[in-house]
Amino acid sequence: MVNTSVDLCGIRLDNPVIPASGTFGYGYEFAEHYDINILGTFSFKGTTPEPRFGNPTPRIAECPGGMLNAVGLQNPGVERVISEELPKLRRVFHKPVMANISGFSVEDYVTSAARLDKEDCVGWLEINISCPNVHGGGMSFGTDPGTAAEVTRAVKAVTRKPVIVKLTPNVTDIVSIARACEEAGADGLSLINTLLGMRIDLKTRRPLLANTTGGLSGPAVFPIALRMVWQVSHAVGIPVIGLGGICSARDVLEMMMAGAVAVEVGTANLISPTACRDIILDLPRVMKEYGIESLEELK
Amino acid sequence: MVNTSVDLCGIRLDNPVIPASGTFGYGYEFAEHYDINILGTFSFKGTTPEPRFGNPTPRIAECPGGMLNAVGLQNPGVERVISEELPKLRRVFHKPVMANISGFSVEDYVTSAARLDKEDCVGWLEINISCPNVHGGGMSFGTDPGTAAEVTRAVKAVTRKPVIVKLTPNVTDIVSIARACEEAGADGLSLINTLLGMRIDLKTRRPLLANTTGGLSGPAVFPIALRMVWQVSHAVGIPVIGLGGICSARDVLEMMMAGAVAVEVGTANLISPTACRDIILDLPRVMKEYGIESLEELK
Amino acid sequence: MTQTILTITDNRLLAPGVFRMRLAGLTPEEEIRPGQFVQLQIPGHFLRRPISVCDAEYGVLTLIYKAVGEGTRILAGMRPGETLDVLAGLGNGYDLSRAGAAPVLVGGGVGIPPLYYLAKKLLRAGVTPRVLLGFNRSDEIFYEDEFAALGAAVTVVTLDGNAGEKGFVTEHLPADLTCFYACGPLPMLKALCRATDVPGQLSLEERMGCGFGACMGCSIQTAEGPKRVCKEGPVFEREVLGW
Amino acid sequence: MTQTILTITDNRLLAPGVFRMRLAGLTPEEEIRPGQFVQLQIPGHFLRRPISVCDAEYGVLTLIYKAVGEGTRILAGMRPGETLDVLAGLGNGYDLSRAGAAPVLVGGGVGIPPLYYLAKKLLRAGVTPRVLLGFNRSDEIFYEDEFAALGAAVTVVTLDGNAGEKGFVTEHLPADLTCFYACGPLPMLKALCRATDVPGQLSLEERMGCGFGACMGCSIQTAEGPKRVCKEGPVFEREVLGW
Repeated sequence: MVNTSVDLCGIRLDNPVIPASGTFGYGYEFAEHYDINILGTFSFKGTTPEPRFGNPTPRIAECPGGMLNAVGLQNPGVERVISEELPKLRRVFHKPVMANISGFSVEDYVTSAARLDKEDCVGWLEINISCPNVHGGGMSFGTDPGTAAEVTRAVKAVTRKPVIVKLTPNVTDIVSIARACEEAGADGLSLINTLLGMRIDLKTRRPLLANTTGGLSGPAVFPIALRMVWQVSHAVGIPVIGLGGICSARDVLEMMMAGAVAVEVGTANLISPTACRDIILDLPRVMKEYGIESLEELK
Repeated sequence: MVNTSVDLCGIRLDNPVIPASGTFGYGYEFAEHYDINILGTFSFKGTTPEPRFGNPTPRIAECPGGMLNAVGLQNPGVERVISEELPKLRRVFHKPVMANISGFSVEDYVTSAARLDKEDCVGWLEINISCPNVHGGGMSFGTDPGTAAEVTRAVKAVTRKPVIVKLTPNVTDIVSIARACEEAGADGLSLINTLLGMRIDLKTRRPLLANTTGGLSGPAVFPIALRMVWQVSHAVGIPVIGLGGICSARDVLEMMMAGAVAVEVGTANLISPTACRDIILDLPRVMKEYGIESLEELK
Repeated sequence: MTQTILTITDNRLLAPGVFRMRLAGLTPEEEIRPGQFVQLQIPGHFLRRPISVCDAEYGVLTLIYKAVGEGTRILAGMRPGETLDVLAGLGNGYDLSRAGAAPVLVGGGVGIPPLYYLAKKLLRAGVTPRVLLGFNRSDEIFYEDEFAALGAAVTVVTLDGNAGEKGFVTEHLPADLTCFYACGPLPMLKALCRATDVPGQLSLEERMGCGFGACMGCSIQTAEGPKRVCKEGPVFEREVLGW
Repeated sequence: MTQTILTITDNRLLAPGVFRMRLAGLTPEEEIRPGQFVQLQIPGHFLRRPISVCDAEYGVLTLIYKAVGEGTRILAGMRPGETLDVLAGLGNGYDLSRAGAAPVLVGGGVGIPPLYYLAKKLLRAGVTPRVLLGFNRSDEIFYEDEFAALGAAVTVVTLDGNAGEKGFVTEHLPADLTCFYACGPLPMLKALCRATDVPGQLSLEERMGCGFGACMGCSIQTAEGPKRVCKEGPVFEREVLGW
């Protein structure tokens, strides 16, 4: 028997597989397909203080080996997340869940973090300072070490739960941002969010997305994600969650060999609703193939 | 009859298709397969003042929708390029060619530029400040507006040929680098060079490339390239050559709709030696399909 | 919703650019309602392609699609014996309980296919729908005979008037309709809502990511707040849309 | 070098993990020399896979490959009738003119295939080569009979000694050899150069990008400066390598 369990900021996961925020809703769509308690945990849809509809459609464009999205943080706002979504979530998922938080100001992050800190079912706060699809917030916090640290510090001040900061790859030096978050008290980092991309409709000669640009995800970005996880995990002392294009148990192992202690799986969930279950069920077989007894030996 | 010709810094090209540096050698391997005078032009292998072997092997790794390379600027040095390669090149290619120049110091760029400026067959100098596979040079010039401008100015001082600066996508703000190059006198820009990526061998648990990291190219990067070409061409007044994952005549049109006046085709040449010919022959048909009479109307 | 591998048994041209594909292998558990859609995984393409269900009985799925982009062109080139990975039973589908005595089904172009399965189910429930099929030109006509063979009263309307009635479908709505079920281009759907006040259900199109409610890629604003076309739709009551 | 579409006519297991594929459709212009390789475009994979040529006559290309990675596993699953996009006639190949009277062909494992085509061509030129085939274990043996059927003198050597001679191929080199042609794992090639002083040609392996000299992905340092394994190689005279 191989051992797939890992530690994430002091909480034990049965396995390192975590559906990424924005690709798994609040879990219950997927619970129709499999018992989602098989997951390590999952990160629910990004939360802002106020309800948001997000960007106009089209919000989605296909790319070779991936897709662009420009959803723009559609969510019902933190109060309704807590009053409506979390009770439904708790009915289908009985482990600690990861709450993903976004914002347009430091106060936005603090407001949602303080509210979600009170929820027993929330195990970790994942602070998204890397959404490329909103203006005047989101990614702009994650492209500068100073503002990244400021958000981190402010959130840490209002919660006792582990704070994981989600980083953008759209930067010259991701290591400097990672170090700034670590110094500001982050308990972990997750990377990478999507890469800013674009497609044009040859018929109209205009951008395919209403938002002009969107975030690229899928297998296409895997080598970039792997490189950044390698760089960051060698530079910081806090745990790193690796994500970006993971589709298979082999991809999970490769990302952990790069230094990740756990992984998030995003776009793969959209192509096959059982993607995470399939990866988890395949993981022991692939570990044996490569002579890995325990995932923690990959550290 | 559609019109595929375009202007590149005052030189007329029969069509906008330019094989990218490092994927086409000095042309004569490809001249065995087709008459390469069908090309708009091509950019020959990156040149440094001294001969370079480059990095140890493995230098190549496969990725979903693309590949990593870490060749590291292998070339025989500018003197042998001029004495041995250019005479062979001129036998098979009779149009102005683009000379690609790399270096580890401003002087390196100046040395090669001054030498290649004297060669009649050279139409443009493409200044590569974006090679991710060498240390202490290459990409480091292209990640800072100040150094990018410095190289541009120094090269402009020693040549009367148009200077095209090749930019790296591994930056937070490519527009600021592009503007700095324009202000320093660049006659054009080409983008994007490769994205820094990495793969790990699951058997050895070590990086697949001897150089650890390499540059990602291929269709996987196309949406990122397109976004950057859009951003840069809307921000500068000099012509932009678009490259990154172009594989088809449709990709050429999409890149030109994003603002490119011409395109470079790289990795596609490695998969099919006739890729550029096939794109050029298909271009009129696809232009008709989308009602495009002349490529210059896409400006 | 189920993920399944189906085998192509037929794939043929119905009209210029319009193909009909039949796939075998649906199991009885995979009950599919009229107005629902499937997501097909097309070889070499990353995102699935949503296609409305034209029929789904006896384990055979019938799809009618237009070969417009790279993905659907590949689909058009596939042959019997080849297989496709299919997410079936997506979306809400039409609500048959609101048909009344005299429902009219209004379809435009490649919006017509889901109405075939709907007509079949209505007839089986004892309601005979009238069917209005709109095309731009007479050479684009498909499935007129198939609707008639079901026992529905079919009127074809063409813009050029070279076949059937001339003009827009909205000009040929019967006066005594109790409700309408529609699928087609957005201008047709909106014109329909302007032309009559009876209850109506409209099937919408939107670029989708997943097709099953996870990614919020296809959200629209409605009178009842944001709705996902793939999950709360693709069929919406006209009041929900505020049309 | 030519780019061509070939049709699989056969694809079968020869030994654990080792497959032989035959492809039809080579035209007479596509003359292929022993020691050359092809680059196969495998469905769903970006880079081509280089595979040495085991035989290429009468328009039929024979390839023997080990299913080790994702790409070659897909290859192993392909069936007769399916087609592959092939770049054929890559690399320099062995130089037959330096064989002398008593050449020895030395192959290790999946390095053996190109020696079969070489043996055939040498025999046709009136030279009877001796052939040493090295394997780790007896169950890995393949193509012993095929070499014998050509009329070559074959010696099988296994590390475990359960078949043929026991030990390493280098321990079974004949004393009177005039030259050697080798293909196999790097340690075998280097041991061979230490074991004898006669002229030798060695076929090298390297991770490749294009396979035809464009990308410089497979360059090695030699006594004569940088060389591309795909273009100036894959076969090198031992002096060039300095071994």
